[in-house]
Amino acid sequence: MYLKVFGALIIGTILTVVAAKVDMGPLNNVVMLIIACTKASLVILFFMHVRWGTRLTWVVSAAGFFWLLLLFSVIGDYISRGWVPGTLR
Amino acid sequence: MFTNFPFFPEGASAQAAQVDGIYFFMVAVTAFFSLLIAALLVLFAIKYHRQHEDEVGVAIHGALALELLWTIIPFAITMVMFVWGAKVFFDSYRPPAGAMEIYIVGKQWMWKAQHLDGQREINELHVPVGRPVKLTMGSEDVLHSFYIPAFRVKADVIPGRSNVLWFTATKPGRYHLFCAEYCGTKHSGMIGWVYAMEPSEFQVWLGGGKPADSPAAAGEKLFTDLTCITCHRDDAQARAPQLKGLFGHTVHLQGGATALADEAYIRESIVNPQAKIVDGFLPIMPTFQGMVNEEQLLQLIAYVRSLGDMAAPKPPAGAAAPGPGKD
Amino acid sequence: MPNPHTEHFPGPFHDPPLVANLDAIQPHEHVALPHHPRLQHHFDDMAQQIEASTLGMWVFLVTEIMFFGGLFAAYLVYRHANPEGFAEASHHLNVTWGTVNTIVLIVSSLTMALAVRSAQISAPAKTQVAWIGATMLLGTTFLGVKAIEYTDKFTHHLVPGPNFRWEGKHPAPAEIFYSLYFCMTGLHAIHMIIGLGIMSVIGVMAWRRQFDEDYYTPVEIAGLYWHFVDIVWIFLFPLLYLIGGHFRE
Amino acid sequence: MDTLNYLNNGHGLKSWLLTKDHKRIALLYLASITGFFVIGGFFALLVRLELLTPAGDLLTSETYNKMFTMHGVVMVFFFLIPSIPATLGNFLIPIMVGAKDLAFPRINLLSWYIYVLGGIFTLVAAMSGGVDTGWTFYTPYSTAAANGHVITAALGVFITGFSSILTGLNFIVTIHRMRAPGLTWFRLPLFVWSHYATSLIMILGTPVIAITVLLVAAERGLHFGIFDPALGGDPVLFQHLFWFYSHPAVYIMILPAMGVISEIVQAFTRKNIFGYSFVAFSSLAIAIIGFLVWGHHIFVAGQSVYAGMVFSFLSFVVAIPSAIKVFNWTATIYKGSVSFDSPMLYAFGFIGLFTIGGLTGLFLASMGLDIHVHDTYFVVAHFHYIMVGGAIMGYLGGLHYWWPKISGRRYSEPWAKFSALMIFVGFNLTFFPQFIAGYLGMPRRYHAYPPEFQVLNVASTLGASILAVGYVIPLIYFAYSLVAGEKSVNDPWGARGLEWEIPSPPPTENFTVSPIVTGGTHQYVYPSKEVGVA
Repeated sequence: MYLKVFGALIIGTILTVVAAKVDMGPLNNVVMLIIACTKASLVILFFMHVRWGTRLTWVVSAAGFFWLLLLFSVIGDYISRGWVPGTLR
Repeated sequence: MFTNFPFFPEGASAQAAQVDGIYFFMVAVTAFFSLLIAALLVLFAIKYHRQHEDEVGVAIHGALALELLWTIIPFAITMVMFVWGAKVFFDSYRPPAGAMEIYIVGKQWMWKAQHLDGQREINELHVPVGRPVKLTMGSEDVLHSFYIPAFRVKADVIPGRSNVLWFTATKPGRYHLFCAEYCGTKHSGMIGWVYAMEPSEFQVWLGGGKPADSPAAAGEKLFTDLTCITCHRDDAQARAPQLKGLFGHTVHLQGGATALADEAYIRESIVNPQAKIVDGFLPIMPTFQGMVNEEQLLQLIAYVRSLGDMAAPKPPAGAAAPGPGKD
Repeated sequence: MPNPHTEHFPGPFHDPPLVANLDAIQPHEHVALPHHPRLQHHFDDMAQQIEASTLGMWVFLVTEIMFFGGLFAAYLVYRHANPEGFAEASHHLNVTWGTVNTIVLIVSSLTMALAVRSAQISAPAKTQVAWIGATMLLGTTFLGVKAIEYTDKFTHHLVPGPNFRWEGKHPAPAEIFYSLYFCMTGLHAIHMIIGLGIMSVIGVMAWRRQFDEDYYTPVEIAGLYWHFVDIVWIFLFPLLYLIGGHFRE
Repeated sequence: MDTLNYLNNGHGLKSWLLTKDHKRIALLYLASITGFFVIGGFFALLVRLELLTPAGDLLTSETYNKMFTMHGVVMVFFFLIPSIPATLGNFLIPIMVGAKDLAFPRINLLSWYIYVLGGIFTLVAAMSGGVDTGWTFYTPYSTAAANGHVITAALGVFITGFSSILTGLNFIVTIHRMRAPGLTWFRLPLFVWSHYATSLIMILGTPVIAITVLLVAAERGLHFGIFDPALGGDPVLFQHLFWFYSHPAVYIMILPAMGVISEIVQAFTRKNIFGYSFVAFSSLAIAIIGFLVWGHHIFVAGQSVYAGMVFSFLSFVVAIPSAIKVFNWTATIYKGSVSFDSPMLYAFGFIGLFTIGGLTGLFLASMGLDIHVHDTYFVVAHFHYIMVGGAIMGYLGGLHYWWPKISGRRYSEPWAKFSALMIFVGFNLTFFPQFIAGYLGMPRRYHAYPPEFQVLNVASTLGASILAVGYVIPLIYFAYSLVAGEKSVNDPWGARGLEWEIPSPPPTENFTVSPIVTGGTHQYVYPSKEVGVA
């Protein structure tokens, strides 16, 4: 079990390095992040035993990443700057 | 010394009435609910005052309908406040076309203003009544905030970028100008006066004194001194985009994107020229970050702006194609 | 002396009782009950203690997510503002070292997981210590590589501040990039060092045969921490080393 | 001889400094935050004295700036944030959930030491010349221009943040895993619910400010460039990250106070709360939505208009659960058996002042109006209504309510009533004029101001003096009660709750065996149908 997960993680690492050398336009970032998230999920589910954890552990670990997204919503300000002409903001 | 102190600020701009309108509404709501709660507390406290040491209250566990009522009603009231407030905010930050332009630079601890005709003033600002005035503001050091209470307008002045504020003064007079964002030791000394004048008086004031170069003229001089002109030329040998007729138009960038040539775009093109490369040109322009101060930057922007109204001569192939104007 | 629990307010309303065993909870001669030697006195049983410790570690990891999150948010904002500058700056990082370090950390996560497993199945102390030692060795290797990379940045004037030199087209975004690079990897390295400290304590405990199938909470929660640090790197590696298309080289 | 309790179970300094008993740690916190309250109050006093006259004549402008900075830093990070959670929460949560201690007693002690260490850093910064950044540490002023020991102060805030994180972590685990048999979630006292919500903010928000002030220190000390506008860095990003914590931090201050008020209102009306689940869930709603409103601090700071609108909308939404609480407390008093013991006076004061504080918050959430009142004394008045009129009222109310349990002694009730009245009067005289000054346009953090604002400022300073006396009186009678107060019975108020079932002061282990809980708190039953309230 652990060895299989380990194999997947190594393959993910190699894939991500290879993918970085292929020009896919904006898709590069998407692929990179998908691989990184998959690897992180594998570690969390298997190495960190969340797969077998209580419901509370699921909720706590999910809440952490959810709040991270809330923090990242700060980007909304930067994307929407300049939408109102003439105001520079 | 305790004579003649106000309890309500003078309102001397078109925005003032708008802001005061929300204010009165909110004061009314606040007063109503505060008094309601206070009255209920007093009433209940007296009416149900404990009579015997071993007395207990009536076990009431709740009433869903009532609780929903006092969830929904406040929600409805706050949504009125939200929409109203957002509307006023939106209006008071979107400058109307044809507003009179003034450039403002904040630095520790003074306000510098320059009119388009070249008049400069420090810690004072003369404006005509009845005409929209648009301030384009930058900071040379830290955050400041340009605040005229009587006009109910305020905007932070941020180093590294321009910010815009506009108002229409409605009543002649002398009004406080404050720095509202804490900026260091003499923060409370970064104050001044705004003089709202009748248009005729304003013209007289504008004509008085010895005007310096207008911001655009100063910018043109800088444009030559900094040798910008060697690349940004009008002829076919230009190695950089044509600036005539640029401002307010859409620019086609390398990679297919477009950008609107506004103050922010011009500023970025000066301090970080590599950020957006105009289609058909090489990324050869050096940065002028640190070589021009905030005031000079605003002058350069004013110059490029003044070129915006000129008809662009035949652009070199691939250079900024004229797009629809924003005004 | 009156019995303390009768000293209540003399109201008539203490009915129904809030507590079914009111007499039993009051202070009296303490009777020690037989329990696991590792059970702390304020827990009812081992299950409660283990659940509390694991939950505590998870909650701590959530704070760690937010701690790194501030940096990732700054990264997001600045990369959004300067995609070209970040790509240019990133190209000065050594992808080979980055890849090596990623693999080193993944292997260390495997050995960590096996260390926890060996405690869970009451493997001999020697086996447990071996896995813990391997994990620590890999962690040290990671830090060693990091030290090589940092030295390289120092010699090439890539440390932000007055001595920062950048020959490329985007000096300002590059300086922001390297500020973030040092903050993010530096913070990560500090976490690695703390992790090594924790692991050495765990190693000593394992050596003293303190872990078996009934009690392995410390090695379990140390593992959670170690894996978390690994996860941070899983994101740092592509975000710092691999952006902006290495195909252009 | 007294029965053995947590106070006399072990003597000497070591038995306190190395204690793992949550009740003793609560007292360690109580002593240290009282110290910081006095220090922060001293800074406030100097600020108010300077503002007595329009000219900047008492202090130099730099000293004045340092005074309001240190007042803010000390009061926010070293008094208000730990106030109720670290003292009353620490003392009561294990008892209220029927446990012998918090889940991690050693971490609890560690959090106090971390708090003290952070406090030492801050005091060193204060004594070796102070800091003049304002408690908000806004860049680029703090990184490039500020006077004084910004890095030391920032590290003080950074360090003390971990104390807050560890306290929150301990509470969450305790509430999840240490509840006594039969104590279901919906039997928990509302005090516990509000602390659960507070703890969520502590663990999710605090790390963000920790890393943010660390970046400020790195930028100032090592010349890193994260927020530096010369490099294209954005000072507004600092404000985003800062307020991502510091707005929810306001809820760290007010939620526990709301929990205290819920307990007091029930105890002193001898009546269960009106709408338990609305009040309980409103705490969670405040904690969660409260994370999404930070942008209302930067409407005029250069944030995009659309981002501002979203934040404005959510800021109005977060007002609703607070409104629910106020209505539900009021409804609880209806047909209660209302007594006017001093804790209840604080509760009345809290409800009234929090109502005003909360409603004036709507003024600031409204984007159009915020243009005018942002960074004026209106803001100062508003947040002091929440923090002083709300959080400190709740803190003092809770201290009066549980003092017999904590100390095992009664304090002087007439003095307590008198000081509650003084605090209420002094508070309103101090801060109500600031609403008017703010709408007139007086900017905050002004060392000198135009003369037309003087009358309002004189009223404020006068009120502050009354307030100061009001705060000193409880210090005296609480101290006096420790030596000469009448002994308290287990349940001096006739309130219902686990904490009132055990002796005052409680034994070290709280409960000899886990209590088997059969009902919720504050369930009061008529002895017979005939006797009732009017």
